[in-house]
Amino acid sequence: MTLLKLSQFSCLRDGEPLFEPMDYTLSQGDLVQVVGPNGAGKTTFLRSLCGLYSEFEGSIFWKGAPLNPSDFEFLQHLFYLGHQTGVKKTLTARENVDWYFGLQDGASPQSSEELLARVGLSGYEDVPCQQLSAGQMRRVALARLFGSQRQLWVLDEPFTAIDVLGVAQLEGLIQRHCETGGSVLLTTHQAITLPGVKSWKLRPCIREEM
Amino acid sequence: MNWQWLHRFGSPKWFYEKTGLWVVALGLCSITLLVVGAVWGLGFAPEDAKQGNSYRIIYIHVPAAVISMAGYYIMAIAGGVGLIWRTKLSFIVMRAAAPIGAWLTFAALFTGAVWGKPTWGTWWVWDARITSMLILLFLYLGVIALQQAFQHQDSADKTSAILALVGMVNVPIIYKSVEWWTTLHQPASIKFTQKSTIDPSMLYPLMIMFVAFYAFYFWCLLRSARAEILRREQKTAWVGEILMKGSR
Amino acid sequence: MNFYFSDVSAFLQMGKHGFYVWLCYGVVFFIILLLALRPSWELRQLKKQYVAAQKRKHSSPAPRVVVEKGNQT
Amino acid sequence: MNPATLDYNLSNALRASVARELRISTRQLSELFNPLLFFLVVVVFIPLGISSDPALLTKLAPGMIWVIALLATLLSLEGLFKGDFEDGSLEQMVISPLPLVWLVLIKVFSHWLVTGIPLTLLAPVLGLMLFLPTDAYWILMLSLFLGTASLSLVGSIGAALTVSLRRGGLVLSLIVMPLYVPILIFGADTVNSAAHGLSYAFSLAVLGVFLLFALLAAPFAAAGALKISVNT
Repeated sequence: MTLLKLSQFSCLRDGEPLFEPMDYTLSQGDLVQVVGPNGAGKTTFLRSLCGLYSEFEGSIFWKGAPLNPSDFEFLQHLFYLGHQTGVKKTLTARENVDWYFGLQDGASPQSSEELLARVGLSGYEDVPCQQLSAGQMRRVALARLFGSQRQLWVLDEPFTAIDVLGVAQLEGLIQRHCETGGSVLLTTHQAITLPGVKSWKLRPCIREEM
Repeated sequence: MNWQWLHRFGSPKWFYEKTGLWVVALGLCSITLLVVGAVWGLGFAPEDAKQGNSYRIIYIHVPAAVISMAGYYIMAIAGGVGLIWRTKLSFIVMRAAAPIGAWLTFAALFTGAVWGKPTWGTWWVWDARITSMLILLFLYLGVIALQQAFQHQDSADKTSAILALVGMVNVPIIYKSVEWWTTLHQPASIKFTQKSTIDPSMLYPLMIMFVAFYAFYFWCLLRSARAEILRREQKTAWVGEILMKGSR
Repeated sequence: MNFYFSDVSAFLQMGKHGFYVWLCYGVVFFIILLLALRPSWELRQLKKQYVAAQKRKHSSPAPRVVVEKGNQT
Repeated sequence: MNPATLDYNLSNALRASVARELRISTRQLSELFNPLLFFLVVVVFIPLGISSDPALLTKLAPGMIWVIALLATLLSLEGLFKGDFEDGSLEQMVISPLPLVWLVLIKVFSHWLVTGIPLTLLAPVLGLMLFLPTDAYWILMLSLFLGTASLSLVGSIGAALTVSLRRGGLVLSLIVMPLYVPILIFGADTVNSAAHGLSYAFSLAVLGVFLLFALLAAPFAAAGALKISVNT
């Protein structure tokens, strides 16, 4: 099944396209890496798919219908991990994870312990996040990914600040997600070793320098 | 519903091409009427029995005050249209309207204060209208400050439009509460204009000045909006042609 | 309709209120002038910038490359 | 995938959000105490700067307490959405299935709980220092109780509009202050009337109506502003 379809899509900044208009489709089970040089607008592109950036031209279709980014059904299928992960430093790891699933899935707090164990944070559940290292903070954010039931994962640089073992584990998770009918859109600076990675290229527009 | 016509109407190019003649007409009209109204009001209208010649300030004070108020609504509605239908032109109009409105509000405040000196013997009175005018000036300055604060044009437009709309909802509330406040704190004897009927010989120049100020307001708004269109669309070919004209 | 004042000096004095009336008219017409001139002034500024930018672009593409190379080292 | 995820439990989501906001507020106690301290220090300035004459202070007290409460609220507004904007939580809220208006309401409520309510509770002490007639204490507290809630609600619009600005504090005060005029007028008048033994019912009712109006309108404006502010 086709999840996302882009037609003649390009993000704008101050009315100017950031990259050349493109047509792509994302189906169930697809793993897509968004590639392009620095400044081509990879982050902006991912944000615009999530409804966090509204200046673009062309159209996006979600399951065949024009995408409305505040649509309840769409938001229930979307997982977004950005540069800023949304982990609150004054809260503990457990509180952060519980809040996330409460807000996003309407779930009551229950399985955060197991999720935190999977990212190697057992014993840190009740430590305020400001006492954790950058890598550990990142893991708190990734713990949500391990518990996510959502179909479309949009991950902006998910591999930053985690070690080799963590990368392998995350790659495994992404692969499993695709095998069970989910789809993943991601950007990364690292080479990913997963089979069947498709790539969407952003070709920057030649900008006239003033 | 089909909003295609609105987008054509909201296209900067269309607007720029259609308003060329209007600018000339409004300009001539406003300058003539301003001169006629001012000369009539200053030199030909008779003296007021109570206030003496100082009442002649009314011919610029009242039109400026009324237009600065109307200008806020024009600005806010333009912003609202921009937020709902995403027309480029409305934000351009909104951007152009803010400084014009702020300057006219300042003009109304200044003339009100100067008028107060011969009438009440003091430069500043916490009169309901003057106080509301001052708050209106703050509202304008807030919108301008927000427009200036953002690097990103789109954010500047949309946030200042929301602020202008919130302000628009608040303006009547502010006016009513300030009015109520002055009845509490001040003897009712101080009033700007008597309710008595004004002699036609005094009224005609006022009416001319009203029309003149409205014409002037829209003339300025059109010209600022046209300049803003050229600034924002300078990367398009048609604006490039206009800007290069006369320089080769 | 007649000129209300007897002569020019009476017109300028306006009883005792000449200062206030003329101050108001002076300031308001100054603001009007300012508002009227502002768009033209802005437009002139914009034209100047635009023409300068166009000249920079068209005059010599070759030196630009040199400059860019210079920046990279 | 799992169709069970489509049952979105709204009350769970609201509960999680309320719990989070309350936890964050109570863990940053400095943010609770700073506006209070400001409130107290400025009140000390009044006799020092004007006069310690009890008769004069009695006259000034209602308006002064209200003006300072307003400024104290204004000071605390900048942080309302700032932290969430900077660490990315705001993005997660915008793309969550829970409508943003609810989240704004919850955040404003917890803001009021840590600024408006403590100010209200502290007000009698300040009334004492400024020789406010004792009969007016309850009305002072009641008017601040209603008024500070309106201040937080209206202020949330300004906070949402300026959250993405690096130094938005000054612009925030500039755009919010004119909107506070009606609240100040009726709030101060309520206390004034009570201090003089006059009827304060009308002013208090207006404060209540204003609060109701702000409650219905402000969260929508703030939510719209937040959606624009995350657009970076």
